[in-house]
Amino acid sequence: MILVDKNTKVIVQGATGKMGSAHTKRMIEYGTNIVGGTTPGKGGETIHGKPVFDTVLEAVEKTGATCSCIFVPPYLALDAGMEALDAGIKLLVLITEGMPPQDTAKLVAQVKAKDAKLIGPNCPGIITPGQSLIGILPGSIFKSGPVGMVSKSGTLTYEIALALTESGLGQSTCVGTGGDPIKGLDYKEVLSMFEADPATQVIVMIGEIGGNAEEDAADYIKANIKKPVIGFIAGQTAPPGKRMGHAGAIISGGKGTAESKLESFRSNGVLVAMTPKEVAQQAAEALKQPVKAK
Amino acid sequence: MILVDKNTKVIVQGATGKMGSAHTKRMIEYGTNIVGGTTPGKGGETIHGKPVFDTVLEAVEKTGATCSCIFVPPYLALDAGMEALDAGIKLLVLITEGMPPQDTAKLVAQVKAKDAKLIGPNCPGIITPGQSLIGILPGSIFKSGPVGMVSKSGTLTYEIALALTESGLGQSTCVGTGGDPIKGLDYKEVLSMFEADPATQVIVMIGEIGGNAEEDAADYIKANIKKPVIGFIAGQTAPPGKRMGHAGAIISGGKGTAESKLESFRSNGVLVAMTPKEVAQQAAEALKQPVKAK
Amino acid sequence: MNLYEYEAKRIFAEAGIPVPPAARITKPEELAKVHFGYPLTLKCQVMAGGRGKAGGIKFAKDLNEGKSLVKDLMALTIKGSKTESLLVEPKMPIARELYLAVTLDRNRGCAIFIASAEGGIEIESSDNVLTEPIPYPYHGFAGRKLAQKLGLKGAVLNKVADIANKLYKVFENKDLDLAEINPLVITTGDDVVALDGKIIVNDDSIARQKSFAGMEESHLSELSVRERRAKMAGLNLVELEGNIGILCNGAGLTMATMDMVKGFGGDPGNFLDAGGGSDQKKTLEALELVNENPNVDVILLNILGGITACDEVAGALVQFMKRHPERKMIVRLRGNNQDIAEKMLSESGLKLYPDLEEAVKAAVEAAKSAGKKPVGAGKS
Amino acid sequence: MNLYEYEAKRIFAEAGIPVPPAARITKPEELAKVHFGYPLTLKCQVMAGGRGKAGGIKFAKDLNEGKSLVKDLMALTIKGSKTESLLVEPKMPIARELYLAVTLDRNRGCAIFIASAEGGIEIESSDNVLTEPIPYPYHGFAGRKLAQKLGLKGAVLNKVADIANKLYKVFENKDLDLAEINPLVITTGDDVVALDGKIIVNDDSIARQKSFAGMEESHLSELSVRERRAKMAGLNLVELEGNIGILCNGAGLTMATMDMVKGFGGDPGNFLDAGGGSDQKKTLEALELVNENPNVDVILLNILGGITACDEVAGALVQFMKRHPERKMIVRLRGNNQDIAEKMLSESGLKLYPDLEEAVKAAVEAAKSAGKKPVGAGKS
Repeated sequence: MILVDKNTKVIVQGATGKMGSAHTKRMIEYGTNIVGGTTPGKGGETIHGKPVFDTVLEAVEKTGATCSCIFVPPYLALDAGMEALDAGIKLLVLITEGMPPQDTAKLVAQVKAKDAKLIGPNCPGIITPGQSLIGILPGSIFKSGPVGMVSKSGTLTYEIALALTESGLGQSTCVGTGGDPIKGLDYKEVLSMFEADPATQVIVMIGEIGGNAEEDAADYIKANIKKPVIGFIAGQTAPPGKRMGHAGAIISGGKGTAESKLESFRSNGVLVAMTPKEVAQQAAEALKQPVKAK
Repeated sequence: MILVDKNTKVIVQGATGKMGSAHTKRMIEYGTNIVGGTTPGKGGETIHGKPVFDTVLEAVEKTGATCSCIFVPPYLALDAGMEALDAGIKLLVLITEGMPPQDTAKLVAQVKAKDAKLIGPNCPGIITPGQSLIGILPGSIFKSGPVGMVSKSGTLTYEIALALTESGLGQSTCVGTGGDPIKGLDYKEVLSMFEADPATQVIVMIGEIGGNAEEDAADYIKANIKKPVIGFIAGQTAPPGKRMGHAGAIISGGKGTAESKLESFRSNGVLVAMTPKEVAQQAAEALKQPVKAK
Repeated sequence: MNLYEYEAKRIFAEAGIPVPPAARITKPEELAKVHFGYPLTLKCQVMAGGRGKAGGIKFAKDLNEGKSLVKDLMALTIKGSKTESLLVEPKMPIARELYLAVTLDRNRGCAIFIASAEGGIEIESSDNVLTEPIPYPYHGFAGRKLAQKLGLKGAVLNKVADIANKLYKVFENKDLDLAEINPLVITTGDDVVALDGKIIVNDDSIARQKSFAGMEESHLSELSVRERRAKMAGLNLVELEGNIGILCNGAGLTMATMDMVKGFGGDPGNFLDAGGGSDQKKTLEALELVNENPNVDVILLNILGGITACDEVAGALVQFMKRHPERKMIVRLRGNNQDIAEKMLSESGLKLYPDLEEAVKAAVEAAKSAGKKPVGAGKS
Repeated sequence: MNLYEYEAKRIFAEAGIPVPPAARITKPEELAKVHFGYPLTLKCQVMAGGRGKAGGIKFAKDLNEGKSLVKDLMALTIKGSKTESLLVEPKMPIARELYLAVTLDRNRGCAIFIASAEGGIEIESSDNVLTEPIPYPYHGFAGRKLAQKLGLKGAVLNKVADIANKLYKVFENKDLDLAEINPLVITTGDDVVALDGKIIVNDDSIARQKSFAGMEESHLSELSVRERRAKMAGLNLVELEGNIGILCNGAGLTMATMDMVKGFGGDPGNFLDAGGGSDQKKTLEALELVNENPNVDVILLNILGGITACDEVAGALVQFMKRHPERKMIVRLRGNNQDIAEKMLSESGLKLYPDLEEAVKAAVEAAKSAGKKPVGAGKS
């Protein structure tokens, strides 16, 4: 597994809001080590049996949390992220959708300066099945196993996880990096972690149209990743110039097409799957092969 | 000597302005290794035989400068300093008086982030006699020798340097750190450099009312400096609550008095002189003594 | 949100970026009131790009020619985008053209200048392009550095540096995705002027930008009526040519479902991502939007409930099927509260597909047998 | 530049910081127009601190008492500072008082919050003070963190956090040396209100702060007429009680010269730092300012020319001595262009002292022999 395990101490920023509260409950039920929440002005209350603090600093001092799952409105997300970093949080899981990208850019710069990690924004979060679920993923779909997943998408990740799980393949960790053009962790960083993770034997990388992160990742895989990687790209039928739901999912100026990404996968040794079931089939196949020597 | 010597490559930001031009000429005449100047829009011209560039980056790329002497109007000083840091300059000598202190605070933060050094603002600059004069000090007053000087003041530094020189004592390096409350290098940093500098045998520290940097430095000296230090404080007759010329020279709320500073000198083993001539006498005396063991 | 040229230039002018004197007109007779002296430039105000090549920019040597051009240009539609008005400006004595823009760079994760010593170009296809990361917090040296790298000198260097700094400030203060000046013109008198301007406002930031309040609805002109309605309802709809209407939750899953439809021989009629956590009301509105597309013969609903509760979706389905019992529906519904949803739908006779591939195949089959209507026909 | 309480609170209100409703009056009859309901608070608007202890704050239970208090308070002078007007506010139902300020910290080199859970205090002499470095760029969590460290809870925590954030923004946007709320009041209804406000504008930044344009001259009320004139001329003058007028270039040298005068038994009549690079005209103005102080018997001019050119000073001296041939002058002039200066002054008969100590001793001697006027007498 990477990034999170059953010992990861997690606080929830915005824990008493509607969404924050609902998912705090789910995370606790899943078994995530939720140690508290924050909502300014609600310090001293409890939420689903966990203490609520006024500030992240106070929460960190009193609980030893190292990870924060952030559910705050989009225009407050920058401040929430900055507060987490200031308080020493090292892993930020930022669920919020609709964060202004210039705010994200400012947060990303500070994340780098503080040597922390950011997942998101506009992401489903991260799960190490059976140990820790941080975010909004439906835990019941996942099970523990050898497949590491990294994806820009939420529900598509669930779909593919479901296909894997139903075909008997569990997951080491699944990371949803988010659908925004500006974001924290990208493919390459997650891939390198999976490469180093003994529990991960095969990697599934789920991309979509827009930008060139998949192409970049494919180059990186060829040079650095020995474990088999199965690639999937959504949006092969998307028309150019249209934003397909995710802020980042747009083909513009002829760039960011599915063809370009698939071609780059193929030419860099990434196995290509065209449906969620095919992902599971390829993963099963790859698990039977010996590890590539590079 | 510390910080600068005859090899230090210096550019002058604002080299074609009235003050910049006059002092560029003087510095060149003194023998300072001035390699060029900058004035946006005047790139390609020359000033006193040195090339003028549009940007610091260009100047650094073409001359290898590592130090910049900044003569720009107060409200442009922050931008000029940021430009120098961005271009890789490691020593900024910021002569400008009247820089808004909040601007200085922003510059100081970036200086730290870039691991650079800032002398000033509102300072006379730095001189390693016979090698390099960066700033507006009158070179003829100084001569090379064993006394390291650090001072908040300009003309008072000259007065004391004159007293030293006239009594036959030259200087290793003299640093005028500037009269503003927020500034770059402070006593402690300069003292530690003098301590490590083989050419410096005795240190003269010139302070004035306002703040508690002298008290801090005295504590630091007791703990860290083995070379003899002679302290001088200006403003023993200054009334409280009045700003005495320098933005930082003010006794407020009963703090920053000359008495407090002198007392702190005396109780931490700093020799106290009451006139410039006494500084020279004490320095001469100290040079005869063996180095303290601590 | 894309702004018209005249709006972008108004914002530039407020920020102190020099723009030509200009008048905005819609009728030939208004031209008489324009006092810049001829020749004049007349420019169609349209959202679409490639305006110059499409004949949307003309020069008038006198009032008579001008009036006739106003009439012609106002009638012009460029790439489906109607001319909203004309911007009239004096013709500039151009010595040189540059390109200057600020945008966010996905890979670097920060704002960048994009600049070129060649202006009036298609920046995507130019080789002579400079990209410069912009430091945050911003300082004015960034503009000078850019101007110097563009090879500029003297007064022009300082003017371009100043414009670059102001353009960045506009970009930051107004939460833009793009602030572009193309071309940025150096006149024969060494003035530097923004001759054309393009601004894209970041959609997620409009709500905190008071100066754009209320503009959004009038600036969605490239969207179909239904796409616009979807946007106002917080749904992501993109209409296509096929006859299988697609409704999913989540952008990636919606795209993947479209791709599978195509892969199994069908033709997607739309992309509709209902987003995460949509309730009954929103889902119903989404179903209606898909249903109203006259191309659509079959609706494929694919929900994998994470945040979205399947029972909310089922509630919408029950209502929708009451309203439109004739509509062919293929439904796959899994995840959160799936059991409740199944119970709710058990009386409707609707077959639920647990497997996505099976559902897609069924939708493609159903679409093929549905009237064999030719693809693309009947689009409103 | 210090602002009056009413000016500080106007700035706070513009920034969204809650302040009490208030009226500013100068005459008893204006009180009838104030409609807050009694009891009212009447506060002298003076620059000096310690206003409360000096009787500058009174409470009126009705209009009659109020009118008589207005008359009394308007006549009040506190530490030499005349009452400029009165600020009238309803008396607040105070549950608790806090202290909150933003200033620059010399040692840390950054902005800090200074706060205390006790308000209405002399912050310098309080033990219960929190200082918190402020991150740059600023984010709103800083205010929350501060409020939490103050031990606040619930709605009050959020209100104080919001006020702290706004106070910082005022501090930054207006280039202040100090933005202080003392006390910041929590009312019995859990409202949080800035009951008193103090703003010190940074003198070096006023020229770029348009909202303070033209205010400087009317806000130097603690200065003497000559100190004010010096400030307007770009000179630093502080008048003292002694009879030796001192004029130097550079703050440190001026202070050191004063100290030496005192050390050798004399009494400095002023601090006058002519700054670096003063020309003939500015130096002459400086000499005149020192000369006009009726305490002064002897003028000690000490110039060590670095930027300052000695010949410019000599030119001023020649003119000054023509105007005031009776004035006893002790002059020490060294450095840049010293030779030219000496030539210019050679015909005047003025003795030049190359050595500072000799010059100081001579000035002290001359002052002692000059009429033996008692120290402090005749000060205007």
